[in-house]
Amino acid sequence: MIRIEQLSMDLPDFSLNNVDIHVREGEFFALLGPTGAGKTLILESVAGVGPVHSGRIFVDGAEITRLPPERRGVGIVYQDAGLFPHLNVEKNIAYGLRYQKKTEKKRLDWVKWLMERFGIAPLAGRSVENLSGGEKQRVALARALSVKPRVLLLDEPLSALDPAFREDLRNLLKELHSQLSLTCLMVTHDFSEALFLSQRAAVLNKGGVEQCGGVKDIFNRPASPFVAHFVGMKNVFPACGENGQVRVDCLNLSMPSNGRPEPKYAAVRPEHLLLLERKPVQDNQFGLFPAEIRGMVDYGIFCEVLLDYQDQTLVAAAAKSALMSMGLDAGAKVWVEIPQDRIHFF
Amino acid sequence: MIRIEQLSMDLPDFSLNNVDIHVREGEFFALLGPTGAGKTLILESVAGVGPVHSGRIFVDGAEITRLPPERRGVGIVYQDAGLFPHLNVEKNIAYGLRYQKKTEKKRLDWVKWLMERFGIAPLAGRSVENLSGGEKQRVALARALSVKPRVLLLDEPLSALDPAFREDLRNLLKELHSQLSLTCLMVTHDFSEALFLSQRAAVLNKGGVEQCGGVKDIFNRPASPFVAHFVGMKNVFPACGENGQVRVDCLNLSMPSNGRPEPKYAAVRPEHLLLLERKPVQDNQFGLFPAEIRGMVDYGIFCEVLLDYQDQTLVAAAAKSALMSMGLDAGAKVWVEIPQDRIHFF
Amino acid sequence: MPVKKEPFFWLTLSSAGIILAFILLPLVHVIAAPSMESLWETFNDKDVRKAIWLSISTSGLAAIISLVAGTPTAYLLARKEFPGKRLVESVVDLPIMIPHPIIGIAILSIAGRNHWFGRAIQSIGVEIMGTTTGIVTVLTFVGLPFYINTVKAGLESIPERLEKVSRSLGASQTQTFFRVVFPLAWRSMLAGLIMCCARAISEFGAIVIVAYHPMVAPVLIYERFTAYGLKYSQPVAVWLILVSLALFLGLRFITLPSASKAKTG
Amino acid sequence: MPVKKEPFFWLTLSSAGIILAFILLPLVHVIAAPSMESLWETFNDKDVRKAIWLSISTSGLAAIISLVAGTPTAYLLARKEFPGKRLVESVVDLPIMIPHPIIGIAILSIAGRNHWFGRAIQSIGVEIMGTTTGIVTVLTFVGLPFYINTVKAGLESIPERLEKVSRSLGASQTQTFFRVVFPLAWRSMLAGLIMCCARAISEFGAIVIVAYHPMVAPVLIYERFTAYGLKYSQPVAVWLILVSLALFLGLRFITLPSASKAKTG
Repeated sequence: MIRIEQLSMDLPDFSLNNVDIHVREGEFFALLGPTGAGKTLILESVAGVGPVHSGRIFVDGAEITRLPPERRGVGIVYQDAGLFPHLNVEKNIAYGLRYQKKTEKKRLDWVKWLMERFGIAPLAGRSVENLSGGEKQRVALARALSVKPRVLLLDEPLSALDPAFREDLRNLLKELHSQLSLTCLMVTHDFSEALFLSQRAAVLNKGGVEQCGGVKDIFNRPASPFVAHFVGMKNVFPACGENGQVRVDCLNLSMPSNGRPEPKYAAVRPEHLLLLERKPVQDNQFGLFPAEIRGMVDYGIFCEVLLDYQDQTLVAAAAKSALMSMGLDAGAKVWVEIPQDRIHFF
Repeated sequence: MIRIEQLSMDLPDFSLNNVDIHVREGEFFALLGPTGAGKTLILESVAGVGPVHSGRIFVDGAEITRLPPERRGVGIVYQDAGLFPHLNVEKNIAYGLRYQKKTEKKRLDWVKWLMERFGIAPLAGRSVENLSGGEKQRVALARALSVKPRVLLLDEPLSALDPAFREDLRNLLKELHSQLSLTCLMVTHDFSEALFLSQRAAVLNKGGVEQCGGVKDIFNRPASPFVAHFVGMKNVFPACGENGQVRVDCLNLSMPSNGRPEPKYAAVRPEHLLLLERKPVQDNQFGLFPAEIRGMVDYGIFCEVLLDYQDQTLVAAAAKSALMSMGLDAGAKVWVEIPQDRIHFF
Repeated sequence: MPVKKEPFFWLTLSSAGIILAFILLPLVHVIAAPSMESLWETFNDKDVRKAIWLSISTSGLAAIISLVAGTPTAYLLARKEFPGKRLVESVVDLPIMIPHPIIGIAILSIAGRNHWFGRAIQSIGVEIMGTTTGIVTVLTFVGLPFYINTVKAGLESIPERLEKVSRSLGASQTQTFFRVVFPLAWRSMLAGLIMCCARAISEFGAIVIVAYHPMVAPVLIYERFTAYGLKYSQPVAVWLILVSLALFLGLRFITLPSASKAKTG
Repeated sequence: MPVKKEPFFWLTLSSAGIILAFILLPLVHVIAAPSMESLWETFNDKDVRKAIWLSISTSGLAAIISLVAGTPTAYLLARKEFPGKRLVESVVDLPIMIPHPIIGIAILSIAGRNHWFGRAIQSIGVEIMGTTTGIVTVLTFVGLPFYINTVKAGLESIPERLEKVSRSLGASQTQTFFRVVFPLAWRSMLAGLIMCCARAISEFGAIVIVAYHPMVAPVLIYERFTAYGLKYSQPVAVWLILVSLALFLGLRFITLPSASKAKTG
């Protein structure tokens, strides 16, 4: 449906190099990456409102690279909603209908239907300035869909919302996508959003695509240290393999390779590291070693625990109440266990 | 050491009403409250750089309400550090020494000692513009302490920092306070900071003091629904007591009152609610009831789970991996257990 | 504020007082000096009314020309980045800094027969020296920078994103301008018109070179002053001040809401 | 940018081109018209040199007076909130909008013997009409708003928090001004001085009322123009334009770094 070929651009403080992305019809595709990875630029180049220095963009098989934005049939929803401040909710939604071949009555019915569908009918006459973040995004979504775009572009649609509203809108997006069989391209820096909403994804880093594929696949099997960190596998160590065994030397781990003969890295999620107050009785357990707590980073109810083992730093995550009941704090000695099946080699 | 008596002010969009606060010598006192509760205004009135409409302020027994700021002997560290951008690190720290009766040599030695103590000696000649957030706060602290103030005022000193730096600076503050036996008054909206650093605290709400006392006491025994929410006891229900029993009617709970005969509310922390996939075998257990998951709010590794039980909403917290392994999502039915000793009555 | 005031505070207060007095004293006096009778008499003076009307109409015309020619330029400067942009901005600011009689001389120089441009316009019957056309040209020259800078600032405060959304909804760039940009920028365009008008009405040095006749109000005031003295020029001045003040108050009124918005937002 | 250009784009571009030509064509011609010979001759003309020097010195003096009297006022307006603040700001802006000859008339009116102020200053030997003092007074009147507005904007960009920290470290308000505010604001104060100077040098209408003699450069140009015609006034204009341009470039140079900072920050 959307095919981006060799897209490049050179801006004063950023460059995008030969990005290839293919979004299939009816697919929800996520463009992932840290802030400043060029995600929004790709989105705007598809919409025709950003610069393109080389490369080609196709929608529905037709090249649109040089088409003006109003003839692309592409809807866009920005992080800050981008509502027209001088128009009320209803007029914002009806804005694009003037350019559609429809009777006045059909237009009004369609806007009404949209407002009902998005649960914003009671706000119809309200100024958009005083809406909550969640309401603003609903209006923006309804407005983008009002002109029945072939493709919906979403630029971090959930980032600016409070956690409670975020879940709401996330569910709405999921519903819309399956009900209307929309083709969506969403930009986000939050992997959990992509995991919830999209089927496939591409991870961008420094203006290039780092990994592309099924979103669950990326989550479970990151292909590079950058992607591993990005999906939350914060413990990444060099690894090597020989004689049907894979080894993580710095942790003194060794196990059967299971047909992955040449790994370069091993990675584990923080929440998969188990912290134990004392050494368990069965001594010959796999992946068990003593470590010292260097520090804790408080994330509210839960903490990330930074651990020193020999020259290595490990990151574990645990509920604060569990840590308190164990009486653990910086400087304490603990035992760390890494379950064998939680280690990902790549 | 610091005594604030009946402090009031009337600003166009905010007013502070008869605030009384007493900080003892050598104490670390936290002023807690949500954004816009008037915390910084109190701090600035002690420093003499904010408006005071009525009330009196004493330091060391002497009234300073009408004294110009430079004669109060009060140091202040702001959230954004507030370093002088035209001076380098060393000159920022030495700024106030000109007004101290010291020889040139003694001044230089003292600045050197401060920079060593705060681990910023290698930055001495650097421009303050390019420092990291943590380094900036260290410089700001060293500068505030350079003139040996009788009282150190801290305005959300940790809020603007990355989680990793935050812990660093928090430890430094704790060390400084005990080593130099400083009297500190800190403003923060984060209860965990207060819990870590301070002995006593006051919780502000809408320009008035809601609760004042030992910080652990406030944390464990909040005295009002506002404070309960503020310290993270997000489940607050009306309660009543009679005949040696206390009851939470909406949850059908009843237990011995233990000498707290007339409670108005009962509160439980989200992390103390236990989620079970099915009803446990022993049927007559206390505080066990079925609920439906209305939604989840994702905080990264962990989730807050919103539960519906009859007309009530409960908030539980659990690790995302645990929720996933139980296969729980919005709409699922679960059993909730509230351990009897986790309920706080007030 | 119970904290004791420093000498510094009193210094700022007294300097502000002196400046207010310095500005207001002469202006209030010039308004208050003429008797009602002489004001009325001046008002009935045909020459005065004609001059004030000429001032207003030529300034208004200059403002409208600035609107037409300046708005696209302001849009370009507010929206696009291009090499040499600062240079273009500098050139737009130039008329503010050039001494007023020189502006008149410069415009006369290229309108004369020894310049190709002068010959070109004269061949189609346009005369600059001593004509209303000349006055409007001069006033446009001095007022244009004020219009462009005001509108440019106004346009910069409208998020470009809104235009992008509008175009994705099917509106062309022109349609976007009239449905999104203009409704959000008309206030700053009006403020720009008034700024331009006010600057144009106050001009004297450039006009007196290009067109002593037909007489605009500042020239008339100057002539009355040189011919009959202070007393005879004051009543005319009062009327012109009132026109200027009306523009000034209109400007304050227009910019007030947006300024208070900027504060709370 | 491979997206096809709309007519709208070409409209903005051509309007910008027309405006640049409109501003530059007369100015370039007036500079290029006189021969080197006549320029040199004019430069050796004692009257011309005297007039230009008088323009520069009186404008400079007006700028310095603005610095002394205007800085505390700018500080007050940038830092304090008080009822009527907008009114004070309006009064400070007034001289920009008042027609130039009226400014001269207003200042003359209160400097005369039929006003208590005039009698007061005359009794201590200060004469406004036809003196350098009068010229400086007029130039201060027209230049002051530019100084105050520039410095006010500069001061507003300095966080008040820095002053609060300085005072908590033991510095008085005066010491804080010189150790914190001034080092951070001197660039905008310099820009304000230049703005004030440039505005003052360009003034003609108010000066010609208050003091035809001693002759400042714009008056001299005007006189040459009326007495001998366009050709004889142009060489003097070139020299004055060069002075204005020097100021203008100085201003751009000073504001350039801070502007580029504001962009990236």
